[in-house]
Amino acid sequence: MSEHKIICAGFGGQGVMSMGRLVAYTGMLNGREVSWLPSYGPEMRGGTANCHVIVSDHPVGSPIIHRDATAVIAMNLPSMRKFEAELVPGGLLVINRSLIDATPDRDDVTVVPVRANEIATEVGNARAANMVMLGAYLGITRLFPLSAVGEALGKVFGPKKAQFLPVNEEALARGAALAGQPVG
Amino acid sequence: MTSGGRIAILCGHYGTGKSECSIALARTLPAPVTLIDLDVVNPYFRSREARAVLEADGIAVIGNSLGIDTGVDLPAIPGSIVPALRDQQRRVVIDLGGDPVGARAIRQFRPRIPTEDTDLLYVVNAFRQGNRDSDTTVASIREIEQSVGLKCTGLINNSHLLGETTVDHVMSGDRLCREVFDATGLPVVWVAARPPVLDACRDAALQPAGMPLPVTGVLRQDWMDSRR
Amino acid sequence: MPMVFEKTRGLTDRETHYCPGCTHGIIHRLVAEVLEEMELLDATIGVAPVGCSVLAYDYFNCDMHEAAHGRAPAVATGIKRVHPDLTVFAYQGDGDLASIGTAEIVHAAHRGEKITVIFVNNAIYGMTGGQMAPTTLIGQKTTTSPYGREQSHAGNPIRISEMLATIDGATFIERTSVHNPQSVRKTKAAIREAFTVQQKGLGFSMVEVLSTCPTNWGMPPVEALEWLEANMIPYYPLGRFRSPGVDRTSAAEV
Amino acid sequence: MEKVLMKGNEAVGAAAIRGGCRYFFGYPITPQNELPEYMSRELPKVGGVFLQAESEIAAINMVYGAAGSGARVMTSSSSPGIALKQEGISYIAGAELPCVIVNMMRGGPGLGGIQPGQSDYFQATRGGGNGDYRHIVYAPASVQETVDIMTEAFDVADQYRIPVLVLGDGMIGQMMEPVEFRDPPTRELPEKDWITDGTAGRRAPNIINSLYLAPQDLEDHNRRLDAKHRLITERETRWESFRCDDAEIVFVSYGTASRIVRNAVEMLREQGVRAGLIRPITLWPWPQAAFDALGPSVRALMAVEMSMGQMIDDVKISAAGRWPVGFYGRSGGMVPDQHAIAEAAVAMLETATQEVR
Repeated sequence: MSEHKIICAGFGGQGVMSMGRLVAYTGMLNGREVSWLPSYGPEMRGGTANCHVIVSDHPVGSPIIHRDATAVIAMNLPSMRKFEAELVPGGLLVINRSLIDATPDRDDVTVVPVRANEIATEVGNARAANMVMLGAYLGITRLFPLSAVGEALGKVFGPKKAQFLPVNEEALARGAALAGQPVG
Repeated sequence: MTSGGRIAILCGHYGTGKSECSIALARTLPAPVTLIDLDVVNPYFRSREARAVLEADGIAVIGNSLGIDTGVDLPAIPGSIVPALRDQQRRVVIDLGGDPVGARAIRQFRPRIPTEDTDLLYVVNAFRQGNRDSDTTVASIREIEQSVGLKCTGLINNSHLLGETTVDHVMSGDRLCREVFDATGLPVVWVAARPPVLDACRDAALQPAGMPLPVTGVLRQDWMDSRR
Repeated sequence: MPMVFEKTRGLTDRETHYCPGCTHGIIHRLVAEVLEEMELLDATIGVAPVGCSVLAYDYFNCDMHEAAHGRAPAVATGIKRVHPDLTVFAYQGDGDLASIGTAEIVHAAHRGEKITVIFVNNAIYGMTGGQMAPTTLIGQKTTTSPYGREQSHAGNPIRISEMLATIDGATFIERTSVHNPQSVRKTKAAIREAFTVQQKGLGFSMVEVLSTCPTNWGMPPVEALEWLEANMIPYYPLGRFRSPGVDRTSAAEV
Repeated sequence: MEKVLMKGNEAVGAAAIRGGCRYFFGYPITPQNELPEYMSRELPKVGGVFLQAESEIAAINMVYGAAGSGARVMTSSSSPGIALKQEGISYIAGAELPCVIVNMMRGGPGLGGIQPGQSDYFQATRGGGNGDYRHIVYAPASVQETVDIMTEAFDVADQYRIPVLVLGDGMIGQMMEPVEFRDPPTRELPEKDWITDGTAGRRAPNIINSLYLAPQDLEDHNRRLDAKHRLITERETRWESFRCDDAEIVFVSYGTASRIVRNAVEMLREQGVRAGLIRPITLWPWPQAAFDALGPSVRALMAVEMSMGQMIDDVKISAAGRWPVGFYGRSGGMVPDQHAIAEAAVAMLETATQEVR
């Protein structure tokens, strides 16, 4: 049974919610069962945000991820500290090296550091760091082909933001390309 | 004479037993009799609830203008009160709401009430807080007199503890009523109690002041008398 | 010979339950007559309150809703939004409108809800047995102000028309009385004006009618009318507070 | 129809409009704000009316007025707001008006918190309003099920002239899942000849009312309502039994909690413990039949709720002493964990075994 349980976390404004929605949307468009559950309330308003995304071959049971995340995508340090404990042994911890200097406490998971902010700036949109992170995650897990994500991107962002599509697609690709590189 | 007025208005604190006394009095007086329930304060234990029993005895009952005796807390005082007050052949018993403010409902009919032919009877229950001694009872009488706009003409000793009432309770009330008489000159016109208690008074050769008024307890007796 | 009195089609044949001398009957008739004369009766929905006029739904000869205590303006809002082309009125007493339902009346006015409210102010709770109302006068004795209303304890009586007149959405606000034939005629004119404002879609309209309660005031009907004139009118001045194009916050004689 | 990914609260709005809802009266409260926001945006497009009331009390009374006037109307709120609506709900039930009410539950009592909860079970099924009334309570467990129920809810309300409560929680309201909008089964709906829409001089006035002056009339009215409630129980009770056939322990859980329990069932099955789940979809009417259908393999029941234990009362009534009834619950916005649920179940089975020995 293939089930991906992903926690996306970071500051408000880093695009963690839309990153999660993009994964869920892509999953749905590709015939998978999905759920997307945001944090809401003061936590969200106070600056940090996270969402739980499940992509499965079977109907999703609980939409909540509790100590069984297959991946955590952490955009900042508080997010890594808070959510690394949710990973299963052997899980994937994608961290934004641009903002996270520290090393994780977990030594039983695969850590993928990504200089997401720098790469995003290089592709021409500093706000695309989330897409770089997602690209890295997809490059490793091969959950979906990048083309499928690109298709979903159009739907999530809508025609109004069509001009950002190429930048986002490039950010995704740059992130995915990192997957072939050595970890550390 | 205090018992001779064509119109008898019963007043007093709520819970003293005005409604039961009004019903008992309506059944004691010579026909034709109309019982007017002017209690706009208490939603339960209104004399109008005894309509069926009273009408079977040939007593006319005026409750509210809706013709419904329970389930309504509207004052809904009917205009038919006026002709009843005017009918010279008819005895009228008026059951007033408790306390001075409740008694106020009759004020609107004050011009229709002939003072010389009307008794305002104050019901005393020595076991209610408002009648705990002579001073409070007299004060309560004065308040109600002011509210109704009539002078009190007599007392009804209705001292009781529902089903637990004994001759001792009646006699406690009698002592209180005599003190009130000393203070005000108001005579005890009726002594009201359930027939067995009145009989026990007679058998013990006790003579509480007032004419005996047998109260049978017709209001919601199903559950009121469960302990008897 | 001209007909001097004819029963209006605006009322049903049901005999009202009101006490002798109660002015609810007069006010019912005025509302009904206006609706009939304006040919609105068949396209009107009324809302009855909780209070002595709780049974108003049996007396008005049009579609009616019974509302919870104080909620008539909200219920009327729901109705009016569904039937914007029909005439919707609420009939409320002082406990209902000026106490428990202040939020509902203020916001119906504030939204400029196109409804007409007939507000009957008799300075006492009639239904529940003569308790103090927010409009009970200073010194007035009720079952819950047995020593007379005291300002330091219960505040001053609330003047609803003056308060609502400060709200922009309240297009028409007038206070009238029914203590003599002349004031009854003025009340009818005000009710007609209020319904006209609604007909024209100009906004919220309310007529506050000073009224008597012989039973709970404890006085004969004629004396009650005199009491109203002598005690209520000085505190609750009659007049028009707002009308289309005019906004004032003090009474003006009409 | 194509699947779309929707947040629960928005999906409720979309389904309501699809179900014929044209009037919405509400007041903001977290975690259901996306619903009124959606309605304020979408209702005007279909000729409907969204109105933000001054309070929850006013909102439910606007619903009362609109429902009596023949509209398909709804309101929504979250726990403390629903508490305020109870007065109006009682009046609506008393006057037999159709409407739909959504409660996206949060933690309580009092102001509580904004995280998901299921502690309004008593409020929903017993009613905080006065009187002998009932209303239908649906407790969907997914966004798709919420959508299906919402689309049908207005028909159900019209069919029986009764308020319908859709009981979700913050989780259902906030989560996104793929949904498909489908037409509900066709129901035969009675003509609305009782509404107030002006007599037009053609009929006697209609009166919307819940006041009965004579006690006998009120008792008769209550007997009629009771007969209607029995009919609804007979026809509209819904539940799901999951892997109950050979189960030794059967969980009872609804809404969000039931999804976690379903995971626990799978987990226990992998460990060789035969677990099952009864998931009431209607909390009122309550699925007594689901319990009566349990086989001899069952040794214990366990209620799992996001509360300190409310639904468990109904589980015990349904068990009627046939099985011991255990409980696992989290409260205050804490969400149960499938591992802890499974552990509690194993512990309970051990106790039950010892008692048998």
